[in-house]
Amino acid sequence: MTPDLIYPAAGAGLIGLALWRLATCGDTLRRIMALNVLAVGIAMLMLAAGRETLMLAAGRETSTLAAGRDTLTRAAGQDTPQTAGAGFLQAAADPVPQAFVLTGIVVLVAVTAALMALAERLGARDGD
Amino acid sequence: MSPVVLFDAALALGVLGCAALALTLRDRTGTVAAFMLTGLLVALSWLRLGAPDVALAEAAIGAGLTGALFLRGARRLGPLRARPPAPAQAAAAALGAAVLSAALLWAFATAPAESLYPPRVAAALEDSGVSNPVTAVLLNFRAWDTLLEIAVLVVALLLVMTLSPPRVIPDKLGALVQPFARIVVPVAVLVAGHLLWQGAEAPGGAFQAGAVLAGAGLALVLGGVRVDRRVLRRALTALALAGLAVFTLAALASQAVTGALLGYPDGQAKAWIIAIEGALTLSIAATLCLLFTGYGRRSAR
Amino acid sequence: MVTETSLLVTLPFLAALAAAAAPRAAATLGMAATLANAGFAALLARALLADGARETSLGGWEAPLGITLRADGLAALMIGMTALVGSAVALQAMGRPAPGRPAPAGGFWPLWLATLGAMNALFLSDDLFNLYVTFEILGLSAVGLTALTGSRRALRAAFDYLSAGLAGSLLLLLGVALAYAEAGRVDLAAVPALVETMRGRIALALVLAGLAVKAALFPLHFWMPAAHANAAPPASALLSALVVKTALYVALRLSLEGGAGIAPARAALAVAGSGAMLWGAWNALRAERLKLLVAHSTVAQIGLIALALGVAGNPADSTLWQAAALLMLSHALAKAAMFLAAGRIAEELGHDRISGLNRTELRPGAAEFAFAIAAVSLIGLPPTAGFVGKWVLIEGLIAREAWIWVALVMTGTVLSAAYLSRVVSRCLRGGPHVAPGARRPAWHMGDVAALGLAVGALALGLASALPFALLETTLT
Amino acid sequence: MIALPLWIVPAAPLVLLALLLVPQARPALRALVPLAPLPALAAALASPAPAPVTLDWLMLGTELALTDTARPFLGFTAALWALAGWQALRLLRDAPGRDRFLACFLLAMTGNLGLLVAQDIAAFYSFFAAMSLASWGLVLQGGGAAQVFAGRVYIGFAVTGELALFAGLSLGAFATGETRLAAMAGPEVPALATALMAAGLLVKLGAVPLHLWLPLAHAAAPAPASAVLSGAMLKAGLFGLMTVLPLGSAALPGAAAGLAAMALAGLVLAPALGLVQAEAKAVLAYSSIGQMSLMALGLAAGLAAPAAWPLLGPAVLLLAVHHAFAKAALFLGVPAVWSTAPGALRAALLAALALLALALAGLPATSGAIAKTALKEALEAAPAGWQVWLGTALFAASLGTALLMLRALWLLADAPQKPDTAGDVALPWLGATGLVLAAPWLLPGGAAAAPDPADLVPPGLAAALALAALALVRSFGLRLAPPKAGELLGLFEAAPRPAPVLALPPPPRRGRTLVVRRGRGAVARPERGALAILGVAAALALVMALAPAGPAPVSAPPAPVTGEG
Repeated sequence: MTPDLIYPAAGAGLIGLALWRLATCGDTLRRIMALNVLAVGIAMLMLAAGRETLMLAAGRETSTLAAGRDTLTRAAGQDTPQTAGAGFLQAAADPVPQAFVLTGIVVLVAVTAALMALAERLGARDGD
Repeated sequence: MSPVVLFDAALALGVLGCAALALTLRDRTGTVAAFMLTGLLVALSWLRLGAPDVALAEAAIGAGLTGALFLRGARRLGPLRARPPAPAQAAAAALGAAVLSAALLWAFATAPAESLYPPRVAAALEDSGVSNPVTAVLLNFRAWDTLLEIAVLVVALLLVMTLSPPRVIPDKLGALVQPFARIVVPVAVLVAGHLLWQGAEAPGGAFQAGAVLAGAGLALVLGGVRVDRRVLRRALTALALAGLAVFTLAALASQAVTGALLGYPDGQAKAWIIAIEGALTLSIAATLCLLFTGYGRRSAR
Repeated sequence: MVTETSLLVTLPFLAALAAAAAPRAAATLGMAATLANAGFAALLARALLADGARETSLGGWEAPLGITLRADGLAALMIGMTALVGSAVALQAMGRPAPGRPAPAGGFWPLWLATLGAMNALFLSDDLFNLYVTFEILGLSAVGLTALTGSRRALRAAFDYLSAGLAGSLLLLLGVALAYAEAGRVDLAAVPALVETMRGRIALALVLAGLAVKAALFPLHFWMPAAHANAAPPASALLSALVVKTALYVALRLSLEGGAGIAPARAALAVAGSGAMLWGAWNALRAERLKLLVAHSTVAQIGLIALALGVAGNPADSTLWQAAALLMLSHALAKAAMFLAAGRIAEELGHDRISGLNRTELRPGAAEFAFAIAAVSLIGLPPTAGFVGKWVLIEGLIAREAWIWVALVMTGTVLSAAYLSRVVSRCLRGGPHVAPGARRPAWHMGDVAALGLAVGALALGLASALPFALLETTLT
Repeated sequence: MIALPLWIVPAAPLVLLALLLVPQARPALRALVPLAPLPALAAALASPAPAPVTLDWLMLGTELALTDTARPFLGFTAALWALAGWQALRLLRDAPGRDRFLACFLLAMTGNLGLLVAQDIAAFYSFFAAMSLASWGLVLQGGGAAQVFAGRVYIGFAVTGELALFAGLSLGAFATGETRLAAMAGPEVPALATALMAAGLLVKLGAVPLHLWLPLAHAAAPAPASAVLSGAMLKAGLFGLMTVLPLGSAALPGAAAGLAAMALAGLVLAPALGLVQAEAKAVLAYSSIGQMSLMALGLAAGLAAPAAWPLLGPAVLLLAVHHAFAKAALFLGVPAVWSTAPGALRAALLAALALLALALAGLPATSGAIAKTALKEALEAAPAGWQVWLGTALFAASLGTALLMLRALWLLADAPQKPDTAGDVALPWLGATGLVLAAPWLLPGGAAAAPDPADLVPPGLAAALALAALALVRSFGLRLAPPKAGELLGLFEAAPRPAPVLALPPPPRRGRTLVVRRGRGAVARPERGALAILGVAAALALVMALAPAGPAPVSAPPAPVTGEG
């Protein structure tokens, strides 16, 4: 298994898992969680595809890449100590899918909050 | 690079395993814990995929805040009462899911992956006003997406206001929480400010900073600071609505100045972006806080 | 210089914020913003008719890196449709006391304005990921409209709607991700490249599956009748007339962009559409409640539009897709009128059971009249817009000697006449089914809105040259 | 025969009114109310006509005279007031506010009789105003919600009409320098003055669209008041128009066309709106609008062709007399029907009323046929362009009247008995009926009129239509919603917002969607929906991946879409 395949496989696995759960369980909280897992899987596929792009372009290293790596190294020292060690980190990926995923995360938390609010209203009525 | 591959494989297996646990455990608290763990592992794997901005956001929002929401829901919804699916249905679902995920794996693994974006981003980064490419995409090249994304947050808030689910009243966690909050809140405010400022050239930005601030706010809430004061809630609501208003007005103002919607004037892009990001940070923090604490008149447990 | 395009996508959001911040003035603000939006829509259509389609790069960044707002005839037609239906529904909502307890956030208005803004942004969008985000706004605000009444059924329906809608959006996002992996870009201009490869076609299939959920296309309509039947009348009108159209609009866009390569998906759309037409009609024939009948009729009509979209063929060869666009327009007007009228009927009767529509003391009034006109348009009798759309469609199919599809369209028409006559005929007959104390309410803004929309559907048939002229300026 | 001083015509009711103000005298004097118009009747029938009277001390110098035109008007007006007064006494025997009604009745009578003999504009206007304003009290009698609404509308129209009439008369007097009424038809009167006068009078005539007060007032007022409103006072408007319009002296094609348009609109609108009314008196009121429109059409023809006026004038007059008696008799018959229980007596009453109705509809050998024939012959002289329209209009008028009469009789047959109505209210009605039925022998040229088979067509057609409508209604169970009183005005009426309707529990929910199966209860199974989504997505992906992209196979059997849960 090459590294290029590991993360797409994880993403596809998450998607399959989430879809299976959605289609077999009627519990509200579980369904909301399955939808979250589905979104995570999609994000992983997208980021993996974005990384592959840069791996292919690694030969002709662009300024983006350099800037990304520089800043990334700095950030690593300050905010993510648990992954310290610059050699361990990959080159910065294509920024556009990163932006997509970032947007997707924020959108998803909003929809999740709405779903939870609805589910709780329904649940509260059940208890009455 | 064999240890790294091993690490990757272990990470991927961990993500899948935790997700499977989250979706199959019958104990509510256990599933939420597994879900939060999944989020953290996913954030780690995204660091490995070279996306630290996203990893930060996933850890703060995807794992932290969503997990908190799930915890709130798990308490209120009570134990799981799902009936097991019919065998035929389970089989059909498994088959469909397997087919689809196999097809996806094949499609993504064999895709040419020749993105048109990196060279264009690289070429335009000079003019964007910031040197972090992700921030440049979010707030300059595709700022329209971001504006609409803030609109999603606002609409979700409107929905929650309309539904008014029960408000959160925290348990008395005792003497421990308040000192914890006393330390966490100032630190979180500092970190948020730092993330916001460095977002221009390094990983970080409005979303991450807003999420950290929201976390601080939640720490305050759980530490017993009452947010049900009407004035405080009104102020938070106004703050939450203000972000989109500022962004939209800035978009219109930029069109009035340069002729292009969201086209910042030459040389002033950084100032515009920092101003917008500042407003967004506060607004996102307020929105996330309100989405968690709710609007209801009744309170639950 | 601020253009009407940018005002169309920003003003509703600003108005929504203002309405949420000042709930007391929400109705006034909302009405003003809705009317202003209608004005901008008219200006846009006039500008397009004069100068042809136009594209605006946001922030000055060209696609694929940036996002382009594309204002062409099809988009302008949809924006005009939204403005028209929205104004009428807003008029009705003005005169209506807020349902249930007073909403802390201004109730109907901020949600409607957010819906309006999201729809305008969606119609103008030229980017798949941007479409995903607009769909999310739209989904959330539409769910909010569904849940406004706060009844248990409405909340249940809202939850099902939101979770189905989220599943659909995520499928769409999955398709976008695959499209990115395949073509390296996500603007709509990537579609012609996508149809060339198998992976690209899978990506489009995922996008279309997501759209089918959003459009409540059979067999993925399971969430829809309950949501549309349990919302308050203005909300039902908006959901049924406008919100489901957005997904059909995007499908039409993809079909226009995809050309010949997307033919299998079109065939699938046509098959699903004919299934929806029959299934929806069957359920409408058996429905017990008026709003449920109208909601099932939406399933059937969505099917008809999907069928028209599916059989339209390669847009490079034929202009049959214009029939689908016109059918969308006529359905929007007629269905909004129908839901508003159904709401008024339920208001005056105290219930909306179809078996109890025949009543002695309450004679048919403006609401029943509006319902009848809307029914005429939905069935597709001359001189309505529905007739023109169906006529163009059937004419094209006959020219192509596609007799099966002609027969299907005809069957659908007969079935729609059958289920709508269940309602209309009962309104004329007598019978003792009135709630105690029920009496005909006084002349009401709701009657004006419903009648206006119904008459609009009628008049549009006579003035169908205008939409066709607009459609001519569509970029394909 | 003693020469009757003409001033007694308006003075008799006025004196009686003054005497009635003394409470002690009332019981004795009430019985005199029906006799108050008798001097006027005597004056109308007197031969030779009473001499003119000049009262220089009164107002601008009042002159009273009985012209040839006014004489028939005075005759039928006086007779009607007498009969109506008789019935009013009987009908309102115990009604509260009876004396107020009688006072208004006498004042209106004074005005109506006086304006027919007035020769100067001041007197004419004063009498006209007295009649109009006093009638307000007639409409308001009873004080119910319908009466109040009708009264409000009536007084609005009446005051507006008065103002227009006053403005027109003043303008005319200023332009000509004369105060004689006859001078108002002269050539030097400005067009604006004529238009204003005509407008004021047309309100009284009930011409569409100035008719809105008429159905309301007629339906709301007591039956005898309706009888004089319809029989006598509408004719006052006609009389005024015949006096102030330059008929027979100048051709005014524009004005004629306008008046004809109003008349035609009335002819069409009256049956259309009248047929849907739910009250017999309202139906009769609409029939009045139709008949008055017919007379207005005669006036319009006279304006267009001055040469035809010598023939047209008597014809219009004849029509007016005929309509006055027939319609008044019908109105007077309404309480007579109310006083009876459904049965043989009521059937007999209805049969008699049917005779009146037929006369009104112009059946041969009745006064209606005579009037109509006269009008038809007179219209022969109208301009050629008018012929086409006039024939049709006459036919429409007859048909509409016949239909309205059928509708009114139908409603009367169903009317519930009103036990507090005395049986002797039928006596004045019998008198009026007798007059109508005897008319063919009383009217000039009546005996000579040969029955024309064509006159049978409209009533026959109407009967056929009514039968067809009846069959339709019976077989389909259709019902007619009575429209709001006052047509357009009804829309402006401020109705209190109804309380929220009591909602019945919604019908049991029986799911028909994928989510809910029948018989499984209402528990939603959302996972089925998700399974459907999954299946459709997988199938669509399969179709798209495997099907070769090519030209659209429109009629080819497409790949199946499966995946339903």
